[in-house]
Order: sequence, then C-alpha cells, then structure tokens
Amino acid sequence: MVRVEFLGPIQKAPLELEITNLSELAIVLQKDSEMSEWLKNCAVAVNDTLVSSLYVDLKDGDRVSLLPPVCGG
Amino acid sequence: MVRVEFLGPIQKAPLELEITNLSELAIVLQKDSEMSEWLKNCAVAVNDTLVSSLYVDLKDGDRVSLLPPVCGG
Amino acid sequence: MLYLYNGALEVTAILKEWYEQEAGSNYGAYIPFVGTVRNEDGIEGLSFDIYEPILESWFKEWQERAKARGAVIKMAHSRGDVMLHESSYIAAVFSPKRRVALEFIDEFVEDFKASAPIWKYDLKGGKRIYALERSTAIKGSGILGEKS
Amino acid sequence: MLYLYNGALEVTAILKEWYEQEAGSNYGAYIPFVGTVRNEDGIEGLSFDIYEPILESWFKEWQERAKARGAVIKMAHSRGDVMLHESSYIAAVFSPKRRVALEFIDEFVEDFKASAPIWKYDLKGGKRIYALERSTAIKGSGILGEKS
Repeated sequence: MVRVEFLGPIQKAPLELEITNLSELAIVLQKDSEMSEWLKNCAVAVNDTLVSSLYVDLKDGDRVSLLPPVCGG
Repeated sequence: MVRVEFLGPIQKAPLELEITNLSELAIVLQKDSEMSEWLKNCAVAVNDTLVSSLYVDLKDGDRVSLLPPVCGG
Repeated sequence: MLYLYNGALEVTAILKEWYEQEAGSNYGAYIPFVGTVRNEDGIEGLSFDIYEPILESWFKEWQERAKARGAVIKMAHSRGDVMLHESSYIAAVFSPKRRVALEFIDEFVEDFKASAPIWKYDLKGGKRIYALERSTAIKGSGILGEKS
Repeated sequence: MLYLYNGALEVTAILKEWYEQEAGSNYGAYIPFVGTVRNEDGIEGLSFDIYEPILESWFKEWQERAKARGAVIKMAHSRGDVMLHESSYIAAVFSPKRRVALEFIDEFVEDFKASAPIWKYDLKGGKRIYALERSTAIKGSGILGEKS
C-alpha cells in the first residue's frame, strides 16, 4: 500500500492505494473533480523528497505528499 | 581669509589663506611635499559640500576640507 | 539552526540569541531579515501551516550552501496564528565579509518564498482563508495533472 | 535616525529600539546590517574618526531616497575604539515589502563604504594605524593634485 497525503490547505483525508508508480496516482486523482485545480499547482514528494516527473516507481510503504502553492514569511 | 582643514588621518594643522578659488589652493598645496600623496586621493568640500572641480570661487570666511579615503563600518 | 515557534516570534530575544551565539565566531557581517504581519485587506492576522520534514531538508541544503561560502544561516518561523504588527519570520546570515552576506540573505529569502513548504492563511472575520493569490507553486508543480 | 556612539555599539539594545520604533508603522520587512570587528592581521581592535557635518548631509540624502521608495533607513556608528568581536556599525531598512528592503540595504551599505566620511585605524601594538589599503577614495577625489 502507498499512502497519499494532502498538505496545507487541501481539505482531503489521506488515501491508501495499491499503486506501483506516480502515473497510476495521476490517473486516480484526475478522476476526482475536487482535485483538478490542485493537480495543476501541486508539487509532489515521495518519502519527503520532491520529484519532478511521473516516472517514479512506488513500493509498499512509500508515502506520497501533495504540496500546494507556498507562501512563508 | 579662507580656512583649510585636513580631516581624518592627515596630520596637518588647519591653514588660513588669502585665496579666491580652489585652483589657488591647489597651487599652494602642491608646493607642500608632505601633501603630495594626499592630494591624489583626497576629496574636497567647500563649507561641507563636496565639489568635483577646481572651478569653485572662494570668499572670505569659506571653509575648505580635505577628505582622505574613507572606510566606515 | 532552524527554529519553529507556536505563534508570534519574540524578535528581540531571537536577534540577541543569534548575535550572542556567533559573538566569538569572527564573522564581520550579520544580516537578519525580519518579516512582520502588515495591516492590509482588512485582515486580523495571518496563520501558517508548516510541513516540517521537507522544510528541514530544504533548510539543510541552504546550510550547506552557506558553509560552502564561509557563512552561516539561521531561520525562525511561526506556526499557527500571528496577529497584525507581530513577526512571523526571521532569517539571518553571518559571514566574514559583507558582500557574501548581502547576496546570501537576498538569495535565501527569495528561495524561501518560492520553495519553503509553508502555507499562509488570512485571518478575517474569524475565518482562516488560504492566501492562494499570494502563493507560489513550488518548482516542478503540476506533474499529477499531466495526461499520461 | 543617525546615531553616533563613543565606543562599541550595544547591538541588541539598538536592534530592539529600532524594531519598537517602527512596530506600529506597518512595515513588512526589517533588515538590519550589523558590522563586527574581525580578528585579522593581529589587530587588537579598530578605531574610527567621523566628520559629522558631511556624514549628516550624506545620510539625509539617503533618508530622502528611502522615503521616495516608501522605506525608512536608520544607522548607528561608533566613534573611537572598538575592540575585537565588538560591533561598530548598524544600518537598517524598513519597508512595506521585501524586495525594496533587500535592494535598499545593499545599495546603502555599499555607498556607505564608498562615501561616508569615516576613517578607520587598526589598533596594533598600542598604535593607531590608518587603514589606507582598505579605504576608498571618495568619488571626485584628486582634484587638488591636478596641474592647473
């Protein structure tokens, strides 16, 4: 199982999904209309490391985080 | 009389000179061998306003200051 | 050298603590940047969420960049609510000479704004409203929205 | 907002005083620059001469530049001796937004170094030695050396 967490202002409970890469996650989340705006502007981290493409394999126990636009300070 | 002051590290007592412009001051100071290095790197102020050329008239009571290279902070 | 606090920062105490920490380190320049909540758009204050694991790894990279330039970087940020005219953010660089410090504080603060995983909310009429228009998508954002 | 002190600056007290002076002014960014005496070349400390009339007019021009950009500039400097690891110089800018503050503190500190009528001496073996090699001739220097 891969755990998917939605950070900051995204009001969505974590998901536990049987997926093996980020492309599969994209397909799942693109079916969720509440997520469509967030998918355009969120960054993605796997086990707390930011990734820059969907070509990332996932294994059991991995954690994916979605990070919406930031504004510290 | 025009008063000429030497600021900061220049170890020289003020002068009181009968001069009518900065060119005359240059001639006087260029005769002083102790001043030759300072004349190359000093800025000049007349009545506490920096000037950028010798074409400045002086009148009785004016005050000329020589400012050697600076290093605040 | 990353300090997170609940609520507003005690600016004077933090600036003093950092100055004293480095008092014997022979740095010639100390430049803090202090960010304070401004009264605009009728807000009562701001509120912040922080995702600490990624903030820590982001900050660690900046510590290494500072070290490579002979400098030290420190940062403090608030979690939760910070009201008008209170401060929520301090970053500071120490370096032997001024040029590195002046350039580093600018680079650090700009990347902080663009990359640090912190989310800002306006406090307005008792509500906590995500400040989307003032926020910046982290570099590489949007990959999950691509059609595969 | 130009403060001259005999001997070392009380950094924490000055940073606190300035922060509190502007606490209600609605500035979002406060950037102090603190200059501290470094241990190098075997010096025991530094010493400073200041020509105050021109320092004041130079600073007044910078206050006007700050005002034109919606900012405020403050500065403190030591007269006389400042020993190792003590601080002799603080400049600080306050502005509504960060970009102006980050740019202004850099411009101000660089022009301060190039133009402010302050002379620095190394304190070494009980002597006060003018730091000519680290000093900068003010713009327009040298006119009295020209042959007329």
